[in-house]
Amino acid sequence: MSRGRFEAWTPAIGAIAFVALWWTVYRLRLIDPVLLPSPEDSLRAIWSGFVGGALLHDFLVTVRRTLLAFAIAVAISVPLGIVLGSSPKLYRGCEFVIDFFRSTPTSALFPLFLVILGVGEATKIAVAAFGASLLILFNTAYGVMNARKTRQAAAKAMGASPGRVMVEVTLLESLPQTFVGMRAGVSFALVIVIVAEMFIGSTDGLGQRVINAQAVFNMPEMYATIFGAGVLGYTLNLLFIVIERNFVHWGGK
Amino acid sequence: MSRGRFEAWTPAIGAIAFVALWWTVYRLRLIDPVLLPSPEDSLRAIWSGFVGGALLHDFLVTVRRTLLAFAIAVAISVPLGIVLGSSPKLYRGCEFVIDFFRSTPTSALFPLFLVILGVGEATKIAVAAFGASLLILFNTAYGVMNARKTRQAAAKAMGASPGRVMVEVTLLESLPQTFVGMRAGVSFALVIVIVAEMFIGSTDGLGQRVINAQAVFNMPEMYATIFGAGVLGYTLNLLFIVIERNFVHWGGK
Amino acid sequence: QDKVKMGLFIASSAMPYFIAKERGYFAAENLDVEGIPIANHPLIVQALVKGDIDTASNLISLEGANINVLRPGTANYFSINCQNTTWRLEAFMVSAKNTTIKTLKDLKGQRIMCAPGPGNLFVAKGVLKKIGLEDGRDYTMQEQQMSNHIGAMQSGQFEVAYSLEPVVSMLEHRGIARRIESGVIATHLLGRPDACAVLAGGVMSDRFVKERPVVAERLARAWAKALKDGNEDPTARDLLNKHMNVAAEIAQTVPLSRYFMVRDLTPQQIADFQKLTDLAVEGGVVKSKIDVRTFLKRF
Amino acid sequence: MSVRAPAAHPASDTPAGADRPHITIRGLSKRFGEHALYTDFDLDLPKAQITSVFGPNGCGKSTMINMVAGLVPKDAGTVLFDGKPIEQTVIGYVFQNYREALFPWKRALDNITYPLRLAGKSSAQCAARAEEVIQAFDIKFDLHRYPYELSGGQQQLISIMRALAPHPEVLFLDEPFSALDYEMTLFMRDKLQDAFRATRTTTVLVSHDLEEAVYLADQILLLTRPPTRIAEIVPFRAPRPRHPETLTSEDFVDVKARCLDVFQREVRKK
Amino acid sequence: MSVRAPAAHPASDTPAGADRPHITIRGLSKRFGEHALYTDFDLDLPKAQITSVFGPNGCGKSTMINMVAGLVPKDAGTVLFDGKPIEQTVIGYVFQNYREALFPWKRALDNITYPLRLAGKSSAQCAARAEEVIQAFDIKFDLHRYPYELSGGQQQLISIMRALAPHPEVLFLDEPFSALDYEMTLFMRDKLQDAFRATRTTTVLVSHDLEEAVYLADQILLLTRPPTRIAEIVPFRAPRPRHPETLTSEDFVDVKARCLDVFQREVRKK
Ligand SMILES: Nc1ncnc2c1ncn2[C@@H]1O[C@H](COP(=O)(O)OP(=O)(O)OP(=O)(O)O)[C@@H](O)[C@H]1O
Ligand SMILES: Nc1ncnc2c1ncn2[C@@H]1O[C@H](COP(=O)(O)OP(=O)(O)OP(=O)(O)O)[C@@H](O)[C@H]1O
Ligand SMILES: [Mg+2]
Ligand SMILES: [Mg+2]
Repeated sequence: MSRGRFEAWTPAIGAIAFVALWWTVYRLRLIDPVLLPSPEDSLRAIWSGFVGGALLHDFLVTVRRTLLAFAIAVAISVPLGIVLGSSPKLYRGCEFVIDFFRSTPTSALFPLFLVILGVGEATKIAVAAFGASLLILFNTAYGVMNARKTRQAAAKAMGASPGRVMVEVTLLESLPQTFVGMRAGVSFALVIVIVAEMFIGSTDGLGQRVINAQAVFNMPEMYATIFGAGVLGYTLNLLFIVIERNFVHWGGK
Repeated sequence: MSRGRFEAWTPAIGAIAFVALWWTVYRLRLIDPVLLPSPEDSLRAIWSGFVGGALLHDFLVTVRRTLLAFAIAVAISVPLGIVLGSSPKLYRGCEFVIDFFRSTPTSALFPLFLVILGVGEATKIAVAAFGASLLILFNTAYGVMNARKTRQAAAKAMGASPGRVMVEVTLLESLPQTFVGMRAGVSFALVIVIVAEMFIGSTDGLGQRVINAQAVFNMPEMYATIFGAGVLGYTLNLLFIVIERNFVHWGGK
Repeated sequence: QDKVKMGLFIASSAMPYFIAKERGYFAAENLDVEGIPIANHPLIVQALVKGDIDTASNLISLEGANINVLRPGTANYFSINCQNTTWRLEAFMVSAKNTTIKTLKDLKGQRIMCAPGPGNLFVAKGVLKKIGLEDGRDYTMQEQQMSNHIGAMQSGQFEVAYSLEPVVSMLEHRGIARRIESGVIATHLLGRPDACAVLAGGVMSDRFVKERPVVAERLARAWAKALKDGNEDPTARDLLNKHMNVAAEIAQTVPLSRYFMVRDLTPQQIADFQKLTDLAVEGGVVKSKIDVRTFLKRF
Repeated sequence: MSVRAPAAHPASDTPAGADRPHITIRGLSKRFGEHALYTDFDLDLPKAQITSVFGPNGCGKSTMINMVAGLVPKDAGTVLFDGKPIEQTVIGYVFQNYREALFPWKRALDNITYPLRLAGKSSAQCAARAEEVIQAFDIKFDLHRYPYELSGGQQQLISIMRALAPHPEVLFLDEPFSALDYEMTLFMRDKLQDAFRATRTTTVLVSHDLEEAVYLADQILLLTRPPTRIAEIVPFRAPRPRHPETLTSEDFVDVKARCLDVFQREVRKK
Repeated sequence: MSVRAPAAHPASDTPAGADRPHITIRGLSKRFGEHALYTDFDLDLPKAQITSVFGPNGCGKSTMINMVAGLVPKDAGTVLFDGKPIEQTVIGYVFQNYREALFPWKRALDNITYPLRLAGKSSAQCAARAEEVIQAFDIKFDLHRYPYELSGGQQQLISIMRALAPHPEVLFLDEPFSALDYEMTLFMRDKLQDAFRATRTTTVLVSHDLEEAVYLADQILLLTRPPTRIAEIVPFRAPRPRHPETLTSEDFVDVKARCLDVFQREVRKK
């Protein structure tokens, strides 16, 4: 196997090791098999769920909600993060609200969101967008604050307007950190969408599926769904890894 | 008011604006007061809770759990993050597992944790430590990967062993990002502790208080507790802001 | 067709909604009822207050009483689910491996897992108190989410549980645990094994009843038909697994509560409801004393 | 091809508008902690001339031109360019730490055209101007690489080209040749002189190479150790274009000796 | 006080062990993308001598010493120090981008003593050695500041002092005086020579100042443009200590002219 090929496979190693560990725990009966089913059973449940179409549908619903929430979050919080990050004083002013909401469980805020937005689809997306926004905002702002100032000064010297400096320099300068924020954000959006599907109530989505499987004590199905959520999260992250690797080529240089 | 004094007050502005907004919404009856109590009522509930001691006790219990979970998370994931970040190939290998679990709602993993660790105190702390670890690990590793390599080369040239390079250079080089991770981590640990208190059998803690208040529809009490949690989260973050400001003086220079 | 939004708490007690929907009882009344699943009762209450939903199929009576104290008229019960030793929805369970515990009195010295929420805790503790066992002194009790009951029992983390259907049936069916006693609320708190312990029921908001009285009436008519099927027609159980998260293995045997339209309640049953509510007030889980008749709505 | 501006002053080899101040610095003050670097510092920089700034390490050369260019906040004082504030002035700036001033996300070529894009030039105009500058500086290495793929000297070259590309009104050069090789340094000095002759851009050059400082300058600004004051301003009026022979001219040797004298006196002072 | 090592070779002004190779480079290859920088490059660097490396920008000077010092991976080839690998050798290294090589979390003084701490020296020893170096270099500015609070030249000085502090066996200097002022450059040259005379540390000096390169060197390594080869190695055997007068000696002028000749021939080659 060539080295290049090997490198393409490294990401799979983690997944394989993870399933192997699961399988070992199962085989050694370290955990009662009623509580932790075998990976085979779970994978079979995934397979039949996807073929049957029910899991596929829930999966797609959750993907849609997550991406929507994430897109809203990015659109709001990357620009805001750059503005706040450029003015540490302003950021300190908002810090309370950001940290406050970052530190409050979203599930505890569901009542508030429901009050404001009602019980529809909007709430699930809004609450996920809100949660993800905070993370992205926080990371972007920090990326900007910790970015070296020379390049911004250079652009300023060349006569770039403050707006252009922000977009063309500050944004890019903070991009490695912003990517960290976006990856954290997309995972978080997914988590909240699922939690909302679990705790607000829903007729579809992976979260609803988890809670239903749990209610009827169908452990293979439950773990299959959780596994599906995890893989979805990893895939979304993978997207960013690929974009980042091709785009932020200068990180660490 | 001197400028220095004014600066010390900026963080409070956010808090004041937040409460003002709440109060306005309440005053204008934009939301039925049964669902959103007045800030006064909530603050009164906080006050009487603290004076009566019940809220204070729950508060301290949650603080204890959070700090314990956070300490465990830092102890595990900062070193691990540095090691993984130093070897991007290794990191790619583990990325699946990290992103997988970052993208799975912790509450969906409760059953698994309960099976492994039982229903005791340990589970709540472990599950929070686990969640916070992932965030800190992820941020630290990225901090290391995106850190410029010249200083590490310099230390290496001076004959520093790989271990010392990691501790004395790489760690410090990635510290601004690690701090971002730690702040994200401490908030997240708090969130999970509260969620665990809500959903894993608990007799105390802010989470249990929230859910009980909600069950009997005692909204002032519920929002008072959530507010307490948010303020706690902000305070923990504040600690880091202060440490960071005094310690990471070179950020952005 | 008139549109009605109905909050659903997905559990077997939401069965009338699914019966009415599937069997066309709503349609027959020219109603378009949209079922909105809401995962916990306080959120159902919120939605009622805000007007996001007009009605709910199965709101816990404790929540109902509480919100009616705070904001009279929010949740008007028009149907009631009764449970007792015949219609057995809750039970004290003991691990199948344990052979010594036979009656509630044997629970002395045990760690007990309890269905979540202050209401369940209050009931479980109240029952044991009647038996003569004191919390903290004779036993300890910890709430657990229902979804954890089977796991915690199976893995031996708890030997004893105060649990609710359908978990109770599942525990029995799988041979994980056996019943010590069921219908304890009726027997011990209300004093008669055949008392009507009201845990939940269908509600309508004041606004809905006032603004659309005719629609409300038609809804009640459809509902009454559904209740009848639920009480008498075993084939209705097919819906349990399909819509209400009841495992197929027990869907045909799991006990169900008995549904009554409020107009069909006997004075005794209303008195039972009042007594349970009063006890809840004493126990601190309902804010203040309230006459249940103020929120019972006959159609 | 020369680095000549399309629409510049007519080239002339006697300083046009000589000694008419272009940049006026008044009451400039700057402190770092307890150390006062500048206190109430006044300076006029003449239009259409090259002013070399010469002074010991840490005397505040970089800080001064940073403040003049509006990149570092002043504690007090005003700086005007022909009476206008910095915002209305097109400047070119070569940073002492040229490595951190290039944009690593842009290729070398795009770094050079960035100020042109800022000025709203079209792609074609940018490409044309870039080609002009590349020709003028006779660049042979691959400009499609990213800055971090270039050697130190190459990066510095890009930095200089970027500063010159938009035909600035004022040019600030902070040790612009420090990383260039022997040949390139000589070459760049002459190119800079050519550009200056063509455009008469007011230029401020910080250099530690006295020969270079004098060779290029119309006047040499000598600074003291901090707290920094003007030690002396030495004019050097040799006609342009100056050649390697200028280096041996009597005038040059005199001026250089005078500068060195003042510098050493100031540096060795207590 | 001198920068003399406590336990060094006896000072002698004729190269000790002259021409005995200390660093042997064999079959070194390095490419960046399609550009081959070095292919099968061999070089011996003699012990206890100063080798100046002189070559055009981008010819691979930094890359070479980085590879020799083990900081940049080689594509192929071996580098040995007295037969030992780099890991067993104490080296001092001054980076071309000195700004990014200092530790901003340590004060200037602690930056200087860092390699001593690495070698396991006590605080007292560190302080003593730091004092020695500070005295030797006659440093007057505040060493309790952080690197980012220092001017470019001051940072470079710290970088040099840090490299010299641990009495390295081999010293790599990549344009170490590029940011120093006129006086300081002259001063540092002499200090470097003093240190060398005292310790006979094998030294590799990259410099774009030919005068400096020759003045300090025992031999000058001239490199071609990439693909990089050795153009010539020119020895310069003037006795040490060398003085400003050395600069006018016939030998010096000859060697310098020879180097310039080779350099220009190479640079101008197609
Ligand atoms: N951020 C800062 N905090 C404290 N002191 C500073 C800071 N920046 C610069 N200084 C000090 O101000 C003085 C002037 O610095 P500056 O960089 O302007 O010097 P310079 O004349 O450009 O020197 P060089 O020739 O070495 O580049 C120096 O003594 C330096 O230590
Ligand atoms: N990471 C990289 N990717 C691609 N090319 C590179 C990279 N690093 C260096 N190069 C190229 O390798 C060549 C040698 O670079 P190096 O920095 O060693 O030159 P140098 O001799 O030190 O030049 P200078 O005198 O300007 O410092 C240059 O042409 C440069 O463009
Ligand atoms: Mg400077
Ligand atoms: Mg170099």
